[in-house]
Amino acid sequence: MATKEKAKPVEASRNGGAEPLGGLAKEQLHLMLYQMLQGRRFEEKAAEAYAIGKIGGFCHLYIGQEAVAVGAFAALRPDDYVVTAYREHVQALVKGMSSREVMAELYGRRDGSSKGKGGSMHLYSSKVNFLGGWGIVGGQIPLGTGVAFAIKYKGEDKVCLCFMGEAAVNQGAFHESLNMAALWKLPVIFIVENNRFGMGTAWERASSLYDISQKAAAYDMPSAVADGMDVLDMRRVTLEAVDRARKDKIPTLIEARCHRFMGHSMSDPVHGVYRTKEDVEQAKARDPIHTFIVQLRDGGVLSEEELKAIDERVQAECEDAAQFADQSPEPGIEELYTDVYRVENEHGRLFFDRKNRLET
Amino acid sequence: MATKEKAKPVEASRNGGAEPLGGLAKEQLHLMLYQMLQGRRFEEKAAEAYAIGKIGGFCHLYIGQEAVAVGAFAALRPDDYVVTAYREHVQALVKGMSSREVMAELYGRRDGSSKGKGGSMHLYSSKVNFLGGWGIVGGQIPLGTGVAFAIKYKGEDKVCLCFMGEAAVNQGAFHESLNMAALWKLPVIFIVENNRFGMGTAWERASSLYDISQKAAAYDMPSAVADGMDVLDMRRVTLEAVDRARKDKIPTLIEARCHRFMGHSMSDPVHGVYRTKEDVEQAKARDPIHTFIVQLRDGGVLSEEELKAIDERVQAECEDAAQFADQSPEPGIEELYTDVYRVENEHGRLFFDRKNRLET
Amino acid sequence: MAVITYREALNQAMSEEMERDPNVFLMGEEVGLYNGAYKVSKGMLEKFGEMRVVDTPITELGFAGLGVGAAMAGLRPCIEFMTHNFAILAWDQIFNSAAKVLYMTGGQYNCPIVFRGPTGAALQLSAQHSQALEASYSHFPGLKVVTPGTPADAKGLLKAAIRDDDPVIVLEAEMLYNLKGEVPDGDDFVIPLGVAEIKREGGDVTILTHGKMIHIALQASQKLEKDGVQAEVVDLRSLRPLDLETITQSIAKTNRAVYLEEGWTYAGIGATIVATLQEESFDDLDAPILRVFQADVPMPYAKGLERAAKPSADRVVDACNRVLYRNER
Amino acid sequence: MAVITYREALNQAMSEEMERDPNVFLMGEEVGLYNGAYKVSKGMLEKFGEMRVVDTPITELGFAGLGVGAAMAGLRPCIEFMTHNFAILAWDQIFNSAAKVLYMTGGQYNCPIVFRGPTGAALQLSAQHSQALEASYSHFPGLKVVTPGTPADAKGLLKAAIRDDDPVIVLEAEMLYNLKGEVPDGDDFVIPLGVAEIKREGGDVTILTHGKMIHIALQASQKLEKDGVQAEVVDLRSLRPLDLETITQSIAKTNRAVYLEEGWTYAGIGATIVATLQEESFDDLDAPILRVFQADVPMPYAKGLERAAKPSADRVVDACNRVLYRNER
Ligand SMILES: Cc1ncc(C[n+]2csc(CCOP(=O)(O)OP(=O)(O)O)c2C)c(N)n1
Ligand SMILES: Cc1ncc(C[n+]2csc(CCOP(=O)(O)OP(=O)(O)O)c2C)c(N)n1
Ligand SMILES: [Mg+2]
Ligand SMILES: [Mg+2]
Repeated sequence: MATKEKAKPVEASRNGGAEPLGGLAKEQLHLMLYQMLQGRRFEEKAAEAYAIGKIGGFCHLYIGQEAVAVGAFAALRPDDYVVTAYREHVQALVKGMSSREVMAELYGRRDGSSKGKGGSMHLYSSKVNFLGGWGIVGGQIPLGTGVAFAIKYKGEDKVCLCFMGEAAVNQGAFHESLNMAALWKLPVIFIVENNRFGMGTAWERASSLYDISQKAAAYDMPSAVADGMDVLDMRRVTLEAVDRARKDKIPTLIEARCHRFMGHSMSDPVHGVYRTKEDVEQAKARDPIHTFIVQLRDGGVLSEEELKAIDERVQAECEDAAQFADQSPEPGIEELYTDVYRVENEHGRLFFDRKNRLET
Repeated sequence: MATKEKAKPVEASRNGGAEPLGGLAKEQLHLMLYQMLQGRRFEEKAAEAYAIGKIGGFCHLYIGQEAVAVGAFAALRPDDYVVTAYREHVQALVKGMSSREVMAELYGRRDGSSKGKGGSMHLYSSKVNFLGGWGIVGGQIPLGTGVAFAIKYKGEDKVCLCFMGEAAVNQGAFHESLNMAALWKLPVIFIVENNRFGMGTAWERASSLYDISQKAAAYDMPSAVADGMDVLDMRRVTLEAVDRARKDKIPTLIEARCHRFMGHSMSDPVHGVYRTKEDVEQAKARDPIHTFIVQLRDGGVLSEEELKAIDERVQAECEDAAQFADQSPEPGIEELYTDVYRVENEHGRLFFDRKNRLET
Repeated sequence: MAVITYREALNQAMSEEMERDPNVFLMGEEVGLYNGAYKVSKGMLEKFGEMRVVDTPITELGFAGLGVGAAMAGLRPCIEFMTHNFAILAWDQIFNSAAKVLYMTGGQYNCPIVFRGPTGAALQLSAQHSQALEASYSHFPGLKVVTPGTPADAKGLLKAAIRDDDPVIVLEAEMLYNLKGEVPDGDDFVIPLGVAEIKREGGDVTILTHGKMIHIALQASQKLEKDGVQAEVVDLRSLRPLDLETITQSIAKTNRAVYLEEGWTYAGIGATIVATLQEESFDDLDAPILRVFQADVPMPYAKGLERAAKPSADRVVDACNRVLYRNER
Repeated sequence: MAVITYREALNQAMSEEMERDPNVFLMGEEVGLYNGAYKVSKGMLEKFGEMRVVDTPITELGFAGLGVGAAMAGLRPCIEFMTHNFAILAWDQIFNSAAKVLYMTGGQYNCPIVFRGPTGAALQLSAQHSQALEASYSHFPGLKVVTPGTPADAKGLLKAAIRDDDPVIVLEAEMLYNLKGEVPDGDDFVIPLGVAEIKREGGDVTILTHGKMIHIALQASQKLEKDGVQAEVVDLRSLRPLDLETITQSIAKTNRAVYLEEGWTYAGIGATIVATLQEESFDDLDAPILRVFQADVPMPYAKGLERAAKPSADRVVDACNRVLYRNER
């Protein structure tokens, strides 16, 4: 079967597969809707906070891509691992990080998941195995491969989802990692979020081959294409790969076709020479949340009241997260020198620094 | 046609193609035989010199792979470029460097092609466009791609052959370079010399996919497999790629299947746990020089006298090269600080060094 | 003299050199259609076309090496790294190829290439995006390194770098791109490599620095002036070649010095200058040379922590006072 | 105490730690079936099997990053680079991932990993294969760096590195692998990081050095002794953490010092130590601290040129005489 998979990319059917609504129970479907809405509202809040300077640095929004994370994670067990890049707020939330600790991290406060030392691009949680948040394009690919190596080494049956944007596919790290993952049969699923743009560069201007899933053939690795705007399709395709990884320790490359509704980061334009207004509009017309709501309504598992309730819960939660973050204190100056080394050896000088820095 | 090429790797016919002896004139055939013998004898001499300490450092012999260079270069014009790795003595000679300047470089002498500063792994000649000799595995691949970029930029109709060992294929530089070459349509031919071993690691232990030529599909690039033990087949396959690059600026990936008769370098074992004695013997049974001699004899274009004459000429030339190298003086101590910078700017200190070094 | 931004100065330098020499081209991520991640190459694609203003895939090692190969084949590439933090992926090609080509070929092939882009910290970009890497580059012979801190220096030094026949690393800064300043007119305004500039004269203490830190040094000198201390601010501008003459002359005058740099000090630029000066100006020094630099930690994200981690004018003032043995602690 | 080679000492260190902790594994090129390019891991594949002694493709960036990910997931990787020259390809993962994980995660994930392999020049391997890269590593906070120069130090420091919960760079040398020396018995012979060792006592001048240069320093001290000069040889052993106490104590005694290192001096280790000492031992120094190091050029291939480019005992003797103001030039 793995061999069949290798032969040609799985053609993703454009619905949740054979069973209606992926054969999921109402509770799970509502949870997924909740997660998508939570991600959307959370980032809208973050955008507001960024606009008034409460959040600094780079801030990359996931708006439009929510179905990818929610669908993919619906195929995971809580103890599975996730490694990803810098567009990761929503992935962090869906993996189980609290909106409070994430928002506080964006604000750079003491109660943030990294005590305010990491910021928007560097979210992590050892509690939920979210090894998150990396800023060097492609840098997380070998890391995710290493997590899968550790899983196999320890004889566990966990898997690791390793996310990347399509532009990261051109990095040497992608090539080196996929070869090792296939050669050593590591339980890792590489999910390429193909939103067609790397900052201002369209994929066709950066790669000589459009179909990313076909690149798996160079490593004799199974691959699949998923509709990243359809949370059920995303879950179905990921589930096949996760099973293969968990049971047979076979890695998979998944291309999730999706759309970025915003600019690359808060400081980049949504459209311009590099992308037409129409393109953005067409993308927004396929809003994954709207699509899912319609699917649920048609399936008769979502009433107006239920939707309203979920949305209100999400709104309240994001409000609370923002207030919590705002009230959380800045990290103390003494934190500057903590977490540089886990062990400050008894002997010798570790910091080549003016001793009085903390005083001045 | 390029598209057809892309579809599936060209299956290399195991002879010189339709026409007998590749339709080559006797003179050219004799030149090719001369080049193969010259390479063989030159390296046998180098091995002797290494054994008695006249050559130092690392020394990687090409013995067994002569047909790859001779066949490939027979498809080139003198003004075409070649970029390669550290196993390059024979490639340097066939591209047109003199056995004297190459041997003198191996000896580390003033008359060496790099004045003795480069040594065995770093042979170059601006006279014959041999941009040769690089020691970081995979490092030459972006360089060869850049040479092809320059050719296209200047509107020339030259091509660049970029050689690498099969183990270099796993480096990120390979992936990044092939994508750019295909994306920008650069006149470069990547020739992978698959001698099955990277030092002591067999290819199947280092790559999840055995057929290297298939990796071209990941870049939508034409590819071909050549019998690297058959100089005529090597020429035929390279010629197709060179034409495509020269006329249509389309790059090609060629996998040249060949065998290493010696150990990785002079200081490595020919066989051992990593490679059986039988494997080496079987390889030697397919000696490319012997094979070619038989082809020429059967074709009725090589008499015993002619063979003897060529071999004597080669022997004499290698003798002369060794003597020349031996008599060439060591580079003067003042050479230490030359060629670090082409321009020593009028102002400021460029070398942070004790001024009296040359005295002590 | 026109008043333009540091960004415009770089754009002018590249555009003028590309008009002057058809072999000069610009390559990097987003340099074309997007007009540059920081808009440094604004309008250049339109002006010079796709062959000379080349948008690359995100593949730093690959296009840096491609540039070196192109340089060996006769072109003069100007390679932009979106930031030098990402160039670490390409360091093998810079240190093992570009810096060594001329030597390993015995002078047959030189490598006229420029690797440019911002370095150091901007605002709250955290650890992976805030590294000042000049020391890492300066360590390797075969490379030249410049760090323009003003629009005029940006234009003059980048033009010199592009005209130079060796690999030159040009270190810019996000925080400087909007900085305005007077820049001499004329295509032939070139600042030779290896010439420091005294950005402020003073006789009491010498503040040695480079790159965007010169502005911190100038702030510090103003604070010191209120205190009756006249600091001389020496902007090295070029780290390799290095204008030691100007430095030693200033120290012969002030007998006291402080080195201010943005990056870490272990194996840093300041350490090198200090070690060289204690050797070559030993008798001119009345006090040790103190160094001011980034906290020896990865750059934190939080505003307050980042501020504390960066070198500040107050710290420079404090260091100057200490080498002057004033208000000792 | 058994007399074993530096190579055997490293092998013992890894083998003992792998027996002690099932999460420790060795990964790198040729470490398994081929028994190591320099035979350091001889017999380990047989002993520990393919999961714990892993032969990699030639893909330094990839397996270095894989190691960091594995460390975050609870393993303790020992990554071998065939030489650190090739590790430059992996520096992004070492500087941007390993060195910053703990900080960026706010202490949630540490990175207990060792990156080891030979550095510096062997014999006539020329420019790309002869670089001493300790300064480049020491520059980055988050990393620890050790440079064992004897079999005992090799075993003791590598064991400490493997047991340490932070990333540690271990810099070995081809030229030392065959060196024999006494090594204390027992699995628990560990040399703590950050402790220098006085390899030879003397009261006239201090030779500060690290790694394989200690042997050049000892040669020099013998030549000086014939001349009636007693040199003290201080082997730093660990560059980060750095035992400044032992260094300053020696200088307080001799008032004169020379720093000997194998690599380049610009942004080098010696420069850092000198700058630190002129600050912290200013009044103890009767002369500038001179540095002896590699010629500031890429390493040439030719025998004579290479010899001239490397630091030599004669140059150390000369430097010592100069700080002692003897036979001035
Ligand atoms: C090695 C490296 N090069 C460049 C950058 C700057 N950069 C940050 S994100 C980005 C675009 C990445 O696009 P993609 O991988 O498609 O992910 P997306 O932003 O679309 O989610 C670039 C060029 C970087 N962070 N790292
Ligand atoms: C980046 C890098 N890693 C490791 C090495 C050490 N090394 C030199 S050659 C070699 C094997 C390369 O094999 P292959 O590419 O197949 O070429 P071949 O030697 O067979 O011609 C290795 C591992 C190196 N020189 N560069
Ligand atoms: Mg994208
Ligand atoms: Mg090979």
